[in-house]
Amino acid sequence: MSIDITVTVGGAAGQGLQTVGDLLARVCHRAGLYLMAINDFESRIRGGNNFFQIRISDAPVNAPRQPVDLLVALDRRSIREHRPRLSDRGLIMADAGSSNKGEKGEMEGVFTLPIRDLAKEAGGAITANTVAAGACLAILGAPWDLVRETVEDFFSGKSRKVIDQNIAAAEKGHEAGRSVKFQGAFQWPDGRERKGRLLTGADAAALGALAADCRIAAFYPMSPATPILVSLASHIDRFPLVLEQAEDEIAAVNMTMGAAFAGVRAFTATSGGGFALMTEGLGLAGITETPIVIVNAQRPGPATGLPTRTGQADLPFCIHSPQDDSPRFILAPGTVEDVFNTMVRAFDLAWKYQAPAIVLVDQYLCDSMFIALGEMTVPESIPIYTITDADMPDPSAYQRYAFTESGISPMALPCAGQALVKVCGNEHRVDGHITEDATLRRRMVEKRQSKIPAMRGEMRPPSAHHPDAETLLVGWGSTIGPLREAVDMLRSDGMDAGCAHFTDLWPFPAEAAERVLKKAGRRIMVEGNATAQLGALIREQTGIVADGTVLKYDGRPFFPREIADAVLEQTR
Amino acid sequence: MSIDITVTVGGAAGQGLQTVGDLLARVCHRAGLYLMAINDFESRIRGGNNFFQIRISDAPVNAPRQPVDLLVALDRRSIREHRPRLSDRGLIMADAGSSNKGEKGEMEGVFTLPIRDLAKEAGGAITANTVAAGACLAILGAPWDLVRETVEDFFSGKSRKVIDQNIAAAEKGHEAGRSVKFQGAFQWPDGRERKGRLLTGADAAALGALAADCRIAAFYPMSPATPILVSLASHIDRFPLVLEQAEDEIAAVNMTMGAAFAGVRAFTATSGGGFALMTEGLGLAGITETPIVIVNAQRPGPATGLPTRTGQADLPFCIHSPQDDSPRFILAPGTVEDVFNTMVRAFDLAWKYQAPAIVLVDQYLCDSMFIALGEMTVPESIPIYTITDADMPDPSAYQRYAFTESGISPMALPCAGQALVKVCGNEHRVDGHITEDATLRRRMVEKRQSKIPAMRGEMRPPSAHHPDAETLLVGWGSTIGPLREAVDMLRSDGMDAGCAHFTDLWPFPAEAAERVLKKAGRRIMVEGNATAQLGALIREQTGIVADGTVLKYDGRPFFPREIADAVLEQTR
Amino acid sequence: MTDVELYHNDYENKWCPGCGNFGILEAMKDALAGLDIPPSKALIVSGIGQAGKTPHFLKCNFFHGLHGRALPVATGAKMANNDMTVLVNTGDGDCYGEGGNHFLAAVRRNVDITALVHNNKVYGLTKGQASPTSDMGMTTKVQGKGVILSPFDGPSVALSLGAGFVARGFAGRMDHLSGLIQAAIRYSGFALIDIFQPCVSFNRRNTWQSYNESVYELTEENHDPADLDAAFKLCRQGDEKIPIGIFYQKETVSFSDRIEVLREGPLVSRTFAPARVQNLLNTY
Amino acid sequence: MTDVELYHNDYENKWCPGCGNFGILEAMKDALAGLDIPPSKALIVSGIGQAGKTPHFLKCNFFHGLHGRALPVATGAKMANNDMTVLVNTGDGDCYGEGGNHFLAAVRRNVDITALVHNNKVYGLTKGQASPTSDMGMTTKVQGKGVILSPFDGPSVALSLGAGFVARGFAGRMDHLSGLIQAAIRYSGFALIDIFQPCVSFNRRNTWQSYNESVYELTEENHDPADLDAAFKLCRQGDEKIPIGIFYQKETVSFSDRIEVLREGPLVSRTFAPARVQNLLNTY
Ligand SMILES: Cc1ncc(C[n+]2csc(CCOP(=O)(O)OP(=O)(O)O)c2C)c(N)n1
Ligand SMILES: Cc1ncc(C[n+]2csc(CCOP(=O)(O)OP(=O)(O)O)c2C)c(N)n1
Ligand code: SF4
Ligand code: SF4
Ligand SMILES: [Mg+2]
Ligand SMILES: [Mg+2]
Repeated sequence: MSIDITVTVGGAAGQGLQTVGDLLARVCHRAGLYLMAINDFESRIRGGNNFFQIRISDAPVNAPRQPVDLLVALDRRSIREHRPRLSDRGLIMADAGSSNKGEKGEMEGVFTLPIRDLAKEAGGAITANTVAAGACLAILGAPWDLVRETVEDFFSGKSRKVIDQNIAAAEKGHEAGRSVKFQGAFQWPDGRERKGRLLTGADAAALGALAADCRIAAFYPMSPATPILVSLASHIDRFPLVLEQAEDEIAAVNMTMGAAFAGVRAFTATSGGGFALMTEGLGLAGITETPIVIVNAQRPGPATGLPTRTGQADLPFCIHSPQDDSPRFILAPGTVEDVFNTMVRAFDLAWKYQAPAIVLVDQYLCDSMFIALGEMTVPESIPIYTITDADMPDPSAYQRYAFTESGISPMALPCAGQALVKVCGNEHRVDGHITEDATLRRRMVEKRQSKIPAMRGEMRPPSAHHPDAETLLVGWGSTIGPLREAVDMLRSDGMDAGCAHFTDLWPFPAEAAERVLKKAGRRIMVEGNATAQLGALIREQTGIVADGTVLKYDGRPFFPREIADAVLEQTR
Repeated sequence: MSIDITVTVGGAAGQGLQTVGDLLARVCHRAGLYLMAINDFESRIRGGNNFFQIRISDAPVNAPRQPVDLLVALDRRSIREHRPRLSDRGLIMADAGSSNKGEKGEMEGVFTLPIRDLAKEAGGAITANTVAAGACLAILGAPWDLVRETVEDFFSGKSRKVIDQNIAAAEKGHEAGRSVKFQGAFQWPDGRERKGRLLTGADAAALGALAADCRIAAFYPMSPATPILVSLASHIDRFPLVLEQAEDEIAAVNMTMGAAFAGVRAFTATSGGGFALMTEGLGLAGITETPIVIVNAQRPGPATGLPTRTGQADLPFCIHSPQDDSPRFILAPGTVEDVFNTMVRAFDLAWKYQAPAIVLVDQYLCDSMFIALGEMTVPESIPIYTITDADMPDPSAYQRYAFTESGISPMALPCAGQALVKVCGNEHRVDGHITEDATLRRRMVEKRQSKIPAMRGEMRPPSAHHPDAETLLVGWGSTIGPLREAVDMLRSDGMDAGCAHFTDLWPFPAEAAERVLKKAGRRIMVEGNATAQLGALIREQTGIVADGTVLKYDGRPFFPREIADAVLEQTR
Repeated sequence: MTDVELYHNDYENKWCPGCGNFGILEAMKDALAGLDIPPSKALIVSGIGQAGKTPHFLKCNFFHGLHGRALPVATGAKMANNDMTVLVNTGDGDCYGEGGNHFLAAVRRNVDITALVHNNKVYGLTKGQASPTSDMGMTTKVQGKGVILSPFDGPSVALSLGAGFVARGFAGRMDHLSGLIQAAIRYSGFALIDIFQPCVSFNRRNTWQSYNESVYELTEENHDPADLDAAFKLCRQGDEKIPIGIFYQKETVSFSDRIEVLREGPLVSRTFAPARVQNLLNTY
Repeated sequence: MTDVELYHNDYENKWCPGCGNFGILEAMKDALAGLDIPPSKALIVSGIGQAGKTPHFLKCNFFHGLHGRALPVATGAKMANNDMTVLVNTGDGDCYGEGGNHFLAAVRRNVDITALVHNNKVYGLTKGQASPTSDMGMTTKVQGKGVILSPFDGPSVALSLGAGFVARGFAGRMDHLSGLIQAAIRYSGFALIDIFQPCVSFNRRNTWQSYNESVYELTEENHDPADLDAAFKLCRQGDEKIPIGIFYQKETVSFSDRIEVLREGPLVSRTFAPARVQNLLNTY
């Protein structure tokens, strides 16, 4: 890795940080560089202080770094917020327009460019973010034609006037930026060979749903799940797809169930509080054996918590809600590729086993941009797990909940033939009618539970990086990038470290977990919650007690260095 | 124990089984006998087949028995349903009116009385249940004046005419019943010294709430929680009490929170599916530190499940919902005394620690009648856990979430003085305003979590019966009666058995549990669910793995004999 | 016309003898038969309550879901397959209490569903608590002092939300009710029939007798269903004279018809196009 | 009259410059000052959304709860202490979307609460999705083809539920709005003010300009607030002429006044009587 630059663009909400960020990422991607970028924003629409932080490299990067090499400050507060994180070679660039106000000494060492003035020249104050992007890219050494192409592309949906204004803005910024000397500037590759795909976790989830032949998404807006729906909505014209904003989350999950019952792959996406409202429905999917997929995009709670931040604290909630026991899948992908492939798997597993599947992501994964290098496999066809009249000796004798060895009853669709499909959220007989009989109840519970061994058989073991290491960091979900990089850091610090990462969490693959975890001399849980939720689950399921924990619950993502440092401290 | 008789009264919904049951129980209670009685009914208002089963003894009894000594069949189906359970000395008594219909041989050995005809003579078909009660009591040997007194008392709220008709009906029944020879008839005590109090778990919960100075109950009807509200409603005239039926469970829990925030002790009661809808609110109580009490009366699920049956399968759900972690108490009383005292404790703990408290009961406990012999302590006064302006150096500087060593911030009430009380379900500053600051977030999580050690300190260890036994049955909640009797059976079968029973479940008293459980050579979980939920919790919290399980999930209560038999089988 | 017997089901009926629900059940069968919709072509979605049990008592496809949540399930099912005839059986508590928010949305969404609200003005299955439609002053075991909330009137609220088909029926007028159900099924869009249904076990106020004495049928002479103001007024008539019939009807474009992609056929019948997904993926 | 400055709070305001919420905030302060209700005597309950943030921006007691759930919290608080003046700040999504069921119940329950619905016809805080009040056809990032549900009108629905105080305000008429809020607070019972509030960030249809051009104030001359039919019609007027003012007002008995035990004083001030509990216990 000869290039590893972190650029932070800070400003108030409403200053167009997203555009600056998108442009930077696209230029890097187009140039054939690697990158990953996080979005850190407050729960407000204007003002406050947000930032976009991109890490650019010539080798794959899958986690953010804390030290900032180049800070592009669109407002004064960003200088105050981020200066402490500036690296040795760090540079601050700000708008000259804002240089006269603020505390004394604040502008010390800050390089100013007349961003707003240049924007006005280019076609209006609104293009200030494009000026900033142009300047920033010039400071990094990006060639103008690459920037120009990207800007042209990025605004291609807009009018010619808007495109031209933005090109002019980028050019003015670029010209101005070229005068800035920055130690971190580097030689940009000429090849223009894009490495992998550039997308957010939210994009990956939306694409995964489409690859799974999902045709209905019912949802109620909630950060950080909304971007998945926004991404999906942008593709609506190309697919037989209905996206419906429900009146609340209860409706969303029940609509999803109605759709699945009627034979269409459907999902809903929400976050913790919305998921809480869906839990009764989750139980209905359990007892009616209806294949729904729920994406729970985690954020810190409880209640409203930190609505635009990240966390991983809903694991036991997803396992154990609602009342009584019922089988379900819980999958927590770690990378964007994993998100995509997991969505495809979640639908497949849900339909194969007629059980709900929960995909656990989080704000970090949904809102961050990554380069996906791994396989994202679009299935050639969708297995058909339902039957029709033709598959039945006597359609009029069809029984939705027939007892079978696998516990899975053949599923027919309503109004698809002569077979009547009867589904009921009370305990039911094999024909779907209510029963109060004790024996039948027991058998129905056992029928549902009997799917679990096969469901567990579908669960993949934790993936490991240096699996034979003495010290094993253990995590799940979105932390895989930071975990692996922390391991590399620890190893270069001389520690025999490795990590195990779980995507498949329920039914818990206890044996596989035990095999991987037992080998290590020391196990340290690394989780985005305050109580080491996976640690508790591992103890419950395997008896293995973790030897330490690195827990983060301030709403911010993990940085590899902070994991490594915490591990070093604990193992000293 | 020289008397131990089980009487089952079976019939269709709408035949007034409840009245027969109430009369039988009251007569026994008035006579100074011990008893316990279960109610088994379908989710319908007329028809079907229900039964009331009372166990009468001259020594305390706290669990139902399966063999039926006297079956009073108000319909033909009851004969079919219960005949297989008839004991050796068993007798079936039925209405002569129903003897001409039905399958061949069905009436064999059935003693018939002209119940309906007698009722008509007494004043109307509607008094048939009173006739049946009179007859049944006569068969058992109960003296007429005792029955008369009780009937008079029972109907005392009604018009003189109704009272007299029912006395006449009881008398006719009693006269007819005296002609029946029943081996189980016994000498009734003369003393008329009532043993303890006669009440259901629902009554106990309602009385406990009143003893805790609860003044608001907001609820949405749901079996088996509704009887708690019905019981409470019957006392409304004597107390400063508002009972409000909410539009749904979400409203119920939020009203409860509003009431508690404004300074009034309040609770809500529901069952699984309703609790699921309350979980987002539970989280709000967690982050806002609002002292609410929620009674979750369990029934088999998921979804609608078996709405009028019993189960114990919501433990991990209550521990782990909703999103993210937040402290709460979970208490699962075992006896009616325990229900009463636990309600008082739940309110006290909630207010002392400013955290929600969940009381877990179930249909068996709510709908069964017991004789309470233990203490039911009405507190002499209610501790005041809130502060007023007078307690503050400067009311205008009041901060609802001030950091303290205990994690508990002084709680003032809105509009009670100059101090402004600001409460927020987003992460907040000490003054209650929203924050997005990472450090403050961390500190607030830690503040809330820091209450846990003291909360755990309030938790009582499991109670034990023969604590030093080699084989320890382990249970929680309503099973304590059956557990203890099963232990006695096992011991008289020669097994060195004992049991440990948990009322206090969260924060889990891990050390105390370990102390009690470690001593035994073998531990068998006895639970009303399919997955041994407490067993999993014990493993997670202490590492102790149970050696066996006796699980029941058919919606019916545990019988001591079936526990004992299952244990014997497993340990053979 | 299909034979009504085709809808006969031998699953034991669990309602109380004399319950108004029997009239609704028969009217449903009659209406489906009259419209020649065989059991295999209809889907009935229901909530929890006595009303929610309805689909068990006739032969049909059904989804008997959660208390209050029938409408969203029906909406999802109809979105997936808009060739199905979808009916909803729901109680006054189910639809206007627990499910109130879905009722509001269903009217606004105008999905082509027929909603039959079994309005017995009480919570039947849970043993007689007040429902949103209970009369003020009605006492129950938990409303010992009587109901103090003003009653919810489904038709008024539906009208205020711009509903296109609003009717009231009475369980005691089977033929009339069957006619309403047929009109509702034929209507393209959300159709509400609020049905007065005596509960003989728990409601001593709104009885067979009281309804028999007070209901009268709307006719072309006494009401114009295109007149919104008149419809509002029908809702506000006192208990002495209770109009039954179609209060209001106007043409609307149903939910499905507003969604382009559904005009090409039901979603459930479409085919998966992996190449299209792959192409999209390749744009990233 | 209390000094408006007393309600000033130095917590940073987080709304967008130019947002209609500022007008509502100022009107609230003005109304409270006008009625001489000091910060320590008012409780403001709010939900989640831009509207829900309101109580942070003025000095008061507040409970800022969950999305959609402000009304039940306010109801519980008022039950506990009916001496408090309780106001609710809620958004169109909060009140008519997620919280729709509570809105229905609040009107029927008639608790003495003033509900201010900041109706910007969009989900502001979550970045511009359609709300229940959004105009048909409005496009957003998730409603790419435009809204296809017919809009929810709070005042109509409240009227259909028998509400006793229904008004509409506009964030751009601060004095007029302050007057409405004062009347609502003075009203004994549930008072709804649906307030048109421009969202400068996400709503390009319902703008300052469009409202300024179309709103007109109701006066004694042009409207009789006792006339229910007229009130219904005001709700149905098109976008060209938008009436603001009190649509409808009638005397009602509020929830608290219907409950005997509350007439003896707020529950929070009552004393515990252990002997009474013991006596009751002894009857078992
Ligand atoms: C979430 C939830 N809350 C409460 C219940 C209990 N419950 C079952 S039916 C019912 C009310 C039934 O009333 P209604 O909808 O009017 O139907 P009816 O029985 O009168 O036909 C209630 C409260 C439930 N099943 N689920
Ligand atoms: C249960 C739940 N679902 C969704 C959200 C996300 N959410 C927050 S505010 C909001 C909508 C805000 O719209 P509105 O009520 O109109 O308020 P505005 O911001 O426009 O003032 C939503 C959907 C949430 N916080 N909780
Ligand atoms: S309780 Fe009422 S509504 Fe339910 S079946 Fe009986 S009569 Fe009908
Ligand atoms: S997004 Fe709209 S409603 Fe929210 S503060 Fe900005 S202008 Fe106001
Ligand atoms: Mg009803
Ligand atoms: Mg809004």
